[in-house]
Amino acid sequence: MLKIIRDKLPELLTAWARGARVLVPRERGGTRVFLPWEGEGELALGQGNTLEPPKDLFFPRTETMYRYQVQGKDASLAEEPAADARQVLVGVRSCDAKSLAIMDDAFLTKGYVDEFYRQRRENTRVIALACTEASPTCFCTAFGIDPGRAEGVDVQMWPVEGGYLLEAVTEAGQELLRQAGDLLAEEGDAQPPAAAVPPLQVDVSGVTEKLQRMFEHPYWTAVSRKCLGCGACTYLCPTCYCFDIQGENQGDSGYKFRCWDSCMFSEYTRMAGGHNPRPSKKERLRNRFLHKLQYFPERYGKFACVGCGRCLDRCPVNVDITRVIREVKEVTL
Amino acid sequence: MKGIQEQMRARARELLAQGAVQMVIGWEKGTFWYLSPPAFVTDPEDCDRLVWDEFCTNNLAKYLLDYKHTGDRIALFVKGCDARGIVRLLQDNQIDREKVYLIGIKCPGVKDGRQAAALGEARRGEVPLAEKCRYCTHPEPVLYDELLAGDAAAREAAPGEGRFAEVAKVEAMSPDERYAFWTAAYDRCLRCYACRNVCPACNCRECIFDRSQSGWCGKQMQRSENMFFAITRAMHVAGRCIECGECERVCPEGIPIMALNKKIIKDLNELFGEYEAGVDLEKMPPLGQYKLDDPEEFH
Amino acid sequence: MAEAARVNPLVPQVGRITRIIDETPDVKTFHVTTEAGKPFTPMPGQLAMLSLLDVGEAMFSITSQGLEHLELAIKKVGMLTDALHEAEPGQAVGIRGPYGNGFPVEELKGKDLLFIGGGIGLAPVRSLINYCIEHRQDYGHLWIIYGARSPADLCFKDDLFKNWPQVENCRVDVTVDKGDAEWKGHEGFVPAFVEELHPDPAGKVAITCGPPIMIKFVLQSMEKLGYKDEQIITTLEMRMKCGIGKCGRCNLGSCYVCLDGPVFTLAQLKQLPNEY
Amino acid sequence: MQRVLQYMGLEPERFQARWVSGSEGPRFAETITRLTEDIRALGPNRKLRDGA
Repeated sequence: MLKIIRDKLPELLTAWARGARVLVPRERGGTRVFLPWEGEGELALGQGNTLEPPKDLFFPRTETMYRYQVQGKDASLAEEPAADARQVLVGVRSCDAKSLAIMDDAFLTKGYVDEFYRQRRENTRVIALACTEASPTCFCTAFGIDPGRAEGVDVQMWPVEGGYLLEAVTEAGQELLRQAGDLLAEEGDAQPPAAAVPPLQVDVSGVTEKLQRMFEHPYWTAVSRKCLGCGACTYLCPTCYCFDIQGENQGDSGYKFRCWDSCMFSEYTRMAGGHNPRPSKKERLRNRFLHKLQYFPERYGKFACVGCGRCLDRCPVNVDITRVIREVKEVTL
Repeated sequence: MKGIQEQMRARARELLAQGAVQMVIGWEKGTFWYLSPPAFVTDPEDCDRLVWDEFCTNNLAKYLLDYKHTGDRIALFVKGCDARGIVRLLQDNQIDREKVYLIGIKCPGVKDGRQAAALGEARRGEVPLAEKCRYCTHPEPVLYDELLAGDAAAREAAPGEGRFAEVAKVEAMSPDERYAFWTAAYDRCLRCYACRNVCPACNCRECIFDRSQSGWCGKQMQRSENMFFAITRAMHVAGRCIECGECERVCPEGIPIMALNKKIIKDLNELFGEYEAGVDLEKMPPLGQYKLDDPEEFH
Repeated sequence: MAEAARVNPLVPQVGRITRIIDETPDVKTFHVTTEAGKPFTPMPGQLAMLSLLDVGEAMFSITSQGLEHLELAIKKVGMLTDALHEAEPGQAVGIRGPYGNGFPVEELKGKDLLFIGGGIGLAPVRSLINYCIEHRQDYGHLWIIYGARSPADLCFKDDLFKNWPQVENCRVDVTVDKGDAEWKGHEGFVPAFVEELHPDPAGKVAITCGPPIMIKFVLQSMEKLGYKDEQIITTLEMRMKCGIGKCGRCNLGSCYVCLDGPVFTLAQLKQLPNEY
Repeated sequence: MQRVLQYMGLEPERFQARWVSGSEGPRFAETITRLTEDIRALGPNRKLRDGA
């Protein structure tokens, strides 16, 4: 096992930043998010998770797809160049690492590959940071996630006294650690610290099967009453990937972009003729929970929730997915 | 504050049992000790869910719009700011006074849930007042059908000074600093519309931000569109903002929205004379009426 | 571009409208082609994303195709379709696809087919009718029951009154909700007309598409006539953006209408949440 | 509105509103001329530009 002392970490980030854009949790406007490392400044690797998940780095909030020209009856279009810049993402927690596997299913399987996502995903190396302390809103273990060791990452890091232990998981990870040179020292017998124990315990077994029989249940009316119908939960969710495609016209030319969208909004499913299959917040909230806990498992064999707790932390009215799971299991049919 | 909670449950039970109302909207205990989210009670047996504590933060007025087209009569617990929200909705002809039964609570001010989470339950007593309550001018409801007699007397109305302190801070900056301040804030905006959805002044049946096809505002989450959203919403609630501070509280990104709303309130006060939205049913907002001697400057 | 070999499914080809046919006061059929010929070769019931680049993009069913072009019948309902109705032949458009599962043409082989359409709902069904006519020996009797609000609102009049009735072993019955001075045909709603004609379910598969309210009552009528859920096929409409089962909005339970639909048997639909 | 723009660090002169009746053609022309002059004096707007 290799170790880096805390004060040397910025140097390591700077070394990686020579060949890639390095993104690491930092403070911005009173919250912590993944921001580019430009050689100086404070890191915010402690204190649990970032406010926003790193999904923006693979699936940007807004992304131009192609530009077009229209003149009279003629038109032409040009694709945007591929997003081939290399990225190194440092300090990803196990829950967010798992969310990438979920996004991969959505964007890369079932007959079509989303090229925008694929390019960014393939050009990004992920360095995980184990959790030794949980936030009150954490429940990743409910989904079989180990807060002490992330899945599908290139390097695993653990916080220890005075610094971090690092272990390469993939070939690309080994290369990253080679780049560190003598910033890393061998710590032969060092043991990773104990993983955090998330305080919220939720048993998700059987919830998909239960939900399959609950589509028409009055529970959805009750649980949706307090929902404001805002999109905070979906935009802060590491596994929500819905998007919209829109255009922006500027005279004879313009561009088509895609941007995040939220199933909580009325416009999301409203058709051109005015018909809306999910007309009120009851149907929309139900769809959100069913998507996470029933539809996604049915389609891809896993839950579309990683227990990061962001929705629970930021929902203005305390709509709590762990409570929904518990209540759904208690409902009598 | 136990007294109020007991009365709350008792009145809710009576009203539901008598059939005087079909629903009671109050607060209940949430996932954590520092959360008391909105509760909707329809069964008299279920009234013990209701709580009254220092985290009953949510302004409940907006929920009445969800039941606008039902025949239901609804009882609502109102703090000072909730009652002002009701006045706003009444002035905008959004709700029918006859269908609402208001149970007033003298509000001592609610506490900041986020700081409570950081301090921990052991230090519950040290949790500071929520930002939105610091300069509250009407802790006692301005409109109600009955007022709960509480053992916790309402806090003295906060002194007026300080109410515009944040505004003054921004005003004191140079133009480029102000630009940097606001763009840094709104570059974070996710356009989740929590601010709009919680706001009792935002009650349009169709919001232009839900009609991206209209072409007025692009759905791009980027600087120009985010600022367009910010300015449009601020101007739209101008003269109707009741300073409940809910927009700023619910913002997941912590954008100082009230520093924008309060700027407009301050300007309106200077141009049109002192006015507080949602206080007096009879007194229409300055921008909601036209007078020949209106100042030219406010467009 | 290093990755040029990959085709980005969200980026359309640029094509042109080569011909526009007025079907009804608010429906036109557009022929679309590209410089390289037909944009792609869809199966009956599949969909295409059509755009006016500076207006917008939406999903339409492909009602028919020729050797060099696709045909899309489009009703005027919103911003994009209004603009399309203003367009003239030669207008450049964006087109991508084909999307969706299409009708199960293999499974339908050897069966008698009953087509029930209402209004613009004939558009997707027509792709299958024409396919069956092209592969006439593979399919049994073809029976088309179609209705619209008024005689003027009947789509594809040439097919209904000239082309299809001439096809061997094919029957066409047309109704309108309300006729006019010249209308000599049947008057009444489609579901009642179907019951009146009482097509025998034996050996048949019914394919229906129309406004949601018509489908609802047609399904009740079919049940009365003894059709089983497996014998009824319908095609659905949803708001769509990506067309490739990613963007989220057109889901019915764990199915995406753009990818796993739009064609479903009634038996399949009954397994899915009633949210369309 | 001008006050709000100023508060956000934008140049307030870029937004002007005047009451002009349908019958006041000359006043309308004059207003627009003055507005264009004001804007020209300010030069191109560099703020709130995306991707600049």
